[in-house]
Amino acid sequence: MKSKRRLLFRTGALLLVLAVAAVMFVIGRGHTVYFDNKTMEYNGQSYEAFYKVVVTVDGEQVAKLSAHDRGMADTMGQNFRMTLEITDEKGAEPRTQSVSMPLPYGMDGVIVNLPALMNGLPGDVYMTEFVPAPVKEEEEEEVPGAEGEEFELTDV
Amino acid sequence: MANEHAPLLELKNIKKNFFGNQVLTDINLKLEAGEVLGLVGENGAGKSTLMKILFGAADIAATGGYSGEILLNGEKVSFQTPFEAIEAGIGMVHQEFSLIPGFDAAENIVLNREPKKSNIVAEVFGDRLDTLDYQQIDEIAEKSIEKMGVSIDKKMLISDMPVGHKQFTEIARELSKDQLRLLILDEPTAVLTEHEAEALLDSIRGMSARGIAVIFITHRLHEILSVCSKVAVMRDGVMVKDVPAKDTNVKEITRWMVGRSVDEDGSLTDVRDTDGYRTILKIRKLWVDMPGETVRNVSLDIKEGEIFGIGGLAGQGKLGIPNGVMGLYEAGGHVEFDGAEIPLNDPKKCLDSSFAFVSEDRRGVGLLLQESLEWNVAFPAMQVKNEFLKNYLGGLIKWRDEKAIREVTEKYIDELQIKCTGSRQRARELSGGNQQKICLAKAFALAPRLLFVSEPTRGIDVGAKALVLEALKRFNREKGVTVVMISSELNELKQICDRIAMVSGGRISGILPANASDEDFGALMLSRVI
Amino acid sequence: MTENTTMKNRVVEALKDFGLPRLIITGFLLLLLIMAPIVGADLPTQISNIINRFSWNGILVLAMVPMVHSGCGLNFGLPLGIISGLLGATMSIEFGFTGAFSFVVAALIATPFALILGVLYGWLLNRIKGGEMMIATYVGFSSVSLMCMMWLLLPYHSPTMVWGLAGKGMRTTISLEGYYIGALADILKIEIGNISIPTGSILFFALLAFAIWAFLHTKTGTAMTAVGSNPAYAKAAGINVDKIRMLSVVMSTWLAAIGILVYEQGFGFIQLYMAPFYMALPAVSAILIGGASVNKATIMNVIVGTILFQGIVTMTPTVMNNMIHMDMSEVIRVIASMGMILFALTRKTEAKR
Amino acid sequence: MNEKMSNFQIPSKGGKENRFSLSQASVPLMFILICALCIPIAGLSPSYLINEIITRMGRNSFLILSLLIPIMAGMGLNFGMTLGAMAGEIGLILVSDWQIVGIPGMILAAIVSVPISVLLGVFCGNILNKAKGREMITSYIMSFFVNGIYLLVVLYLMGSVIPIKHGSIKLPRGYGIRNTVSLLSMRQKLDNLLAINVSGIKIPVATFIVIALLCLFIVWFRRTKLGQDMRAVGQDMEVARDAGIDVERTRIISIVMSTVLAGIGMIIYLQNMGNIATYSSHSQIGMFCIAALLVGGASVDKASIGNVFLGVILFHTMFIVAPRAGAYITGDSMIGEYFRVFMSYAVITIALIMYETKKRRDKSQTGKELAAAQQAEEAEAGKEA
Repeated sequence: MKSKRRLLFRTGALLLVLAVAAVMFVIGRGHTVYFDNKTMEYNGQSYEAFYKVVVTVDGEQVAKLSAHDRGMADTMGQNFRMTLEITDEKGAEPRTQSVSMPLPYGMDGVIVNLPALMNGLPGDVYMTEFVPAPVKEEEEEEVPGAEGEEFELTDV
Repeated sequence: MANEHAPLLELKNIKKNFFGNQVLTDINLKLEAGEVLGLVGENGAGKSTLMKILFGAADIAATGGYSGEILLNGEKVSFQTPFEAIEAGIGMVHQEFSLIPGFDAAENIVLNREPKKSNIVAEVFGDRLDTLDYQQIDEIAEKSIEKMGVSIDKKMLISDMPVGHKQFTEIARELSKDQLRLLILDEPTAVLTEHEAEALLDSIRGMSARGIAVIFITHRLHEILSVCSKVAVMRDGVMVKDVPAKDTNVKEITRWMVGRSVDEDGSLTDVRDTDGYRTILKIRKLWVDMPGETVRNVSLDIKEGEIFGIGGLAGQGKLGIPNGVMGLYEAGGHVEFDGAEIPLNDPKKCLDSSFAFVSEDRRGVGLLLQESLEWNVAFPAMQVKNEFLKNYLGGLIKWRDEKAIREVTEKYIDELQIKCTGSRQRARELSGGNQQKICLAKAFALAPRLLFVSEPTRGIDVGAKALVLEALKRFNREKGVTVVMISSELNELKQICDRIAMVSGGRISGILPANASDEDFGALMLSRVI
Repeated sequence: MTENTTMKNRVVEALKDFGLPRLIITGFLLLLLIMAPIVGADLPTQISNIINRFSWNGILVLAMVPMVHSGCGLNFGLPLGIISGLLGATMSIEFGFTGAFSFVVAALIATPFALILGVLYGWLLNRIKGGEMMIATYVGFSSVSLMCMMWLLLPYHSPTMVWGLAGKGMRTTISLEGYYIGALADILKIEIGNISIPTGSILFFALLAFAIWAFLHTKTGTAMTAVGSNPAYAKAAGINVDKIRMLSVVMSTWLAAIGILVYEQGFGFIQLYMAPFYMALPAVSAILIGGASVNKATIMNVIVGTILFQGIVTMTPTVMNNMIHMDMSEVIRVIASMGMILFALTRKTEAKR
Repeated sequence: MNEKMSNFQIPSKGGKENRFSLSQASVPLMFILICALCIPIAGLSPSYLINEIITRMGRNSFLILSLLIPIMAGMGLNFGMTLGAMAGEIGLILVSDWQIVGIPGMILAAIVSVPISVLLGVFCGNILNKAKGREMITSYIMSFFVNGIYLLVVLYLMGSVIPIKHGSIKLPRGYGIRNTVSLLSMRQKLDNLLAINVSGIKIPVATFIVIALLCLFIVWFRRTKLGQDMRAVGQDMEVARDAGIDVERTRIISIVMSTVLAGIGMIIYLQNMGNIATYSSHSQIGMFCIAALLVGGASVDKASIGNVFLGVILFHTMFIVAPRAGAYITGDSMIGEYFRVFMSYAVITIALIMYETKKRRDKSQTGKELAAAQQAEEAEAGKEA
């Protein structure tokens, strides 16, 4: 009886931990979002880059983009919300608009094409994966001895 | 509770043998609830073995168990571990304390039986994370202490306690076990002051009034007579007497304890009257700080060429004398050998003045267990007498002379009939008896003028015993070496000694010729027991 | 019991004493030796490497023997001796001695340091019987880190040793070019193809090894073994246990001092500052691999152990690289040597404390 | 067994008491002196100094606290806490490859590290049970041994067997982890959580809350059955065994707990540092933590939460000011660097020596008392005669 109860509690605790882990996976997932203010061609139609866009992510301004610029922001979680302050032509009144979009779990870096986004094109169009250019590095990092032969004075 | 009429405890012809030699034969014993039994006997009479069997000590099972029956309230029981015995309501207070020094009395009383409060963490990680219920702990301690009837501070740390209170804490721990029906006290008064001992006797009376049976082991016979309803005397593994306390007396009990059974008589041989001999060793006002064997103010004269025996009960200090003289334990006083003062606390000096010592602690002090027999035999002689060495560069280099060493070792191997595969065998591979012989060989190789032999027959089989004693005697007779033999077995002392001193309470209580009567020796043995 | 049964017992016991880790390590080395030619590593070079490294490290491992014999356990305090060696080396250069002779001077200067430090160290270990190994370790560490300051502060001036710009403070590594590089190794050096045998160093090792072996056969040496085997017995036999232990510690320390000098003359550099820090561990594991235990060690253990250990150190990188293109030598060395020490520490040893 | 008792005896007599507590206090006093000397020489602004100390308290306290439980169980200073540190690092490496960031990342890393810690702890505990009386040197060698295994995993298995995606973590050769792994994504995330700023001094409240919780846990744990058993085992194994306590198991549990806590502690430590030095972060950590604890007045067989905090403050004050002071005195900054390393080792050495000598003194003490008693006894006996 008691052992049964004990077992119940243990499995409960274990599940709880696993659940927490799972939640962490979701809410903790970090992405780097790049916003392109670039002209986009989509089936024959072209979406012009804006004159100037100011991107604000939760309260702080992360980028000020004139045409053909790219800005970036690090985010946590599955949903990305930003406020855009768009100026279409020189001297025109900037219009403010806040957008939020779900980020694909698989992508570490996400490129968002703002013109495409603003013109309500489907997600898979304005959103593309950012693939870092493979940097060629020759120097093979040498690895210290386990007994710390070269004893560096670590700070603690 | 099988039936109400059966006695609380009944032993039916209990037998036990360790590796072939019988240590208990046909022990029968009845004990009613609330009865107090006084159990007496010399060391090695089998008291402790019997109690171990009763208490389910591990080494009994390890050495092939016992035969016979133990009945508890008429039910047959056989305990494999002490915990089973405790379950069945038997409690035992051992001579050496088993208390946690940094815990207070209360914590020790409930040690590993602490009352607990459960909590959520424990539900996941198990009972051991229950929190302790300190209030209940105090209550339990409180109860058991007043049950005992001797007041001790339950909040005092063990390490701060006088030794007596430690003893009482242990007793209180036993009393705190509700199922307790039979309490075994192994020489509980040994560490107590007069007045503490009195208190303990009272609490024993209290227990028996409460219906708890007590088995009370002690050497203080008057205590037995004052508190026990019944006295059982053991000797050489036999229950020789089992009588109501009221119709016996100290003298009688003493006789029963030491009186030797007929078959061993006639072992008494040529006892020499050594009064004429000249004194070679003078010991004056010797005190020795040997834990458990303290010696107080001992003065002795050893005659040249005699075999001098020192007897007495364990813990009375007889072992302290040789260990002190040889400088193995801190000592004070004066020792004079052949007219020359011997400084104490300096083994080298003793050896240089051609003493030799065969220690009672064979494996600890007596032998190099991992080394060859050759080394064991030759080492002291090599170091002390510079024997078995080849000198080069005018003695600048002292080289080990393996050949000489082998010769001497082999000489002793056949002289003492040591069973081994050869002089190169490791000492630890030999049997106890043969190890003892190696110790003797080691001492003989020193060609001493005075030889201390401490407990030479402890834990070795009968055959080896005889050989060892014989060897000692021959050594004494042929080489004219003075031998001082310390032993807790009066019989073997009487077999080879000329004079025997009895040590009691750290002092010499008297010296008698070896052919004096057992009663006299017994009286001396117990005269000032602490 | 009859002869052959006991013989069987002996064999069984011997195998038990030998121990699984040791079997594995020996087996591993044999495997390497077999693999070497197959995977196309040049065996002669390998062997001459092993021989050379043996000649560098042999004496440092030998330094373990006296303290193990006297029951002081494995000498994790080796750096203490090494430091006295370094003092000797640096001073000999500072005083302007050059060539092979500077080696002799270094040894001469190192000796008094070794003796003094050894006595202090021994006095300490006698006060803490039972806890030797841990404290030895930390005595070594503190002395090394103390010396780190000293190397900066001591008034050395020899341009070959101090930093060029500052003109003071020792360099971390000092080349022995022009000093005693190969002082021993080049004596009677044998060169066959790509095998080179540093006869001198090996002879020197043999000399010291013989000295120790001989010492252990003298009266005092016997006493030392007895003290290690059972102090109580030794005391009862009139031995001054503390004095013997002290002697053993001094011997170990001195051997360490000489050992590092020999190491340097082979290696070609003096390494200061943190270099001596972990030098004890390879020596310890080497002698253990050789078959020693915490309180028993023979010259044979030293020789076998050093060869096995250095064998693994030198062979694994090349052979491994050629087999699977991964250099796991570091990892293997650490796991093997540390595993060996762990194993030794967990063995029951009689007559301790 | 009596002897064993006396080893752990808490001295009763007044005189002894004083000497005992004095020897306990001597190390902290020495350090207070050193700091008092160095602080003015170093000439650091108080606000900077205090800031540093606060940061380091947040960074190290949790790690040091993990040492308390084995001491309670009489297993001495757990040099094997490095094992936990490695487990923590592995957790962090994996998590940062999975791109889980911020506090969720830390929590996940902790969850990952725990099973590894438990495994290592059980292994270590079992070995230590085989080496009773030599726990410290064994756990110390153990840390090296496991470090070897850690190398094997991190340097060869990660990337080849254990999937590692990101090139920023992996070595260019395609397997193995780089010398440093950046934790920018969770750098000081915990410290900054509800951090408050008191006149230029930043106080990482959240971190301190976590540490406080651990302290509470330890206090609570002392009052549990397991805690009681550990104290019993720590003071006298034989007695505990006679009383029916499973000594071996209890000892193993204490090591496991210590290892797990060390793992979590390492994660807190590294989130403050902001990057992992894959092959050296853990190598020194054990030594520094133990030194700090001892500086706080703990001994090999006795340590309290108070010792931890006093230790952190004193030790790290020394650590901060030593280099500057050294540089000022000798004109060479390295002196101070070496000086503080030397102090760390010296402190441990002294503590170990004091512990061993105390054992022996207690023994000889009892001997002397006995002898004296007998002398008096003997004297009066002399009068009688």
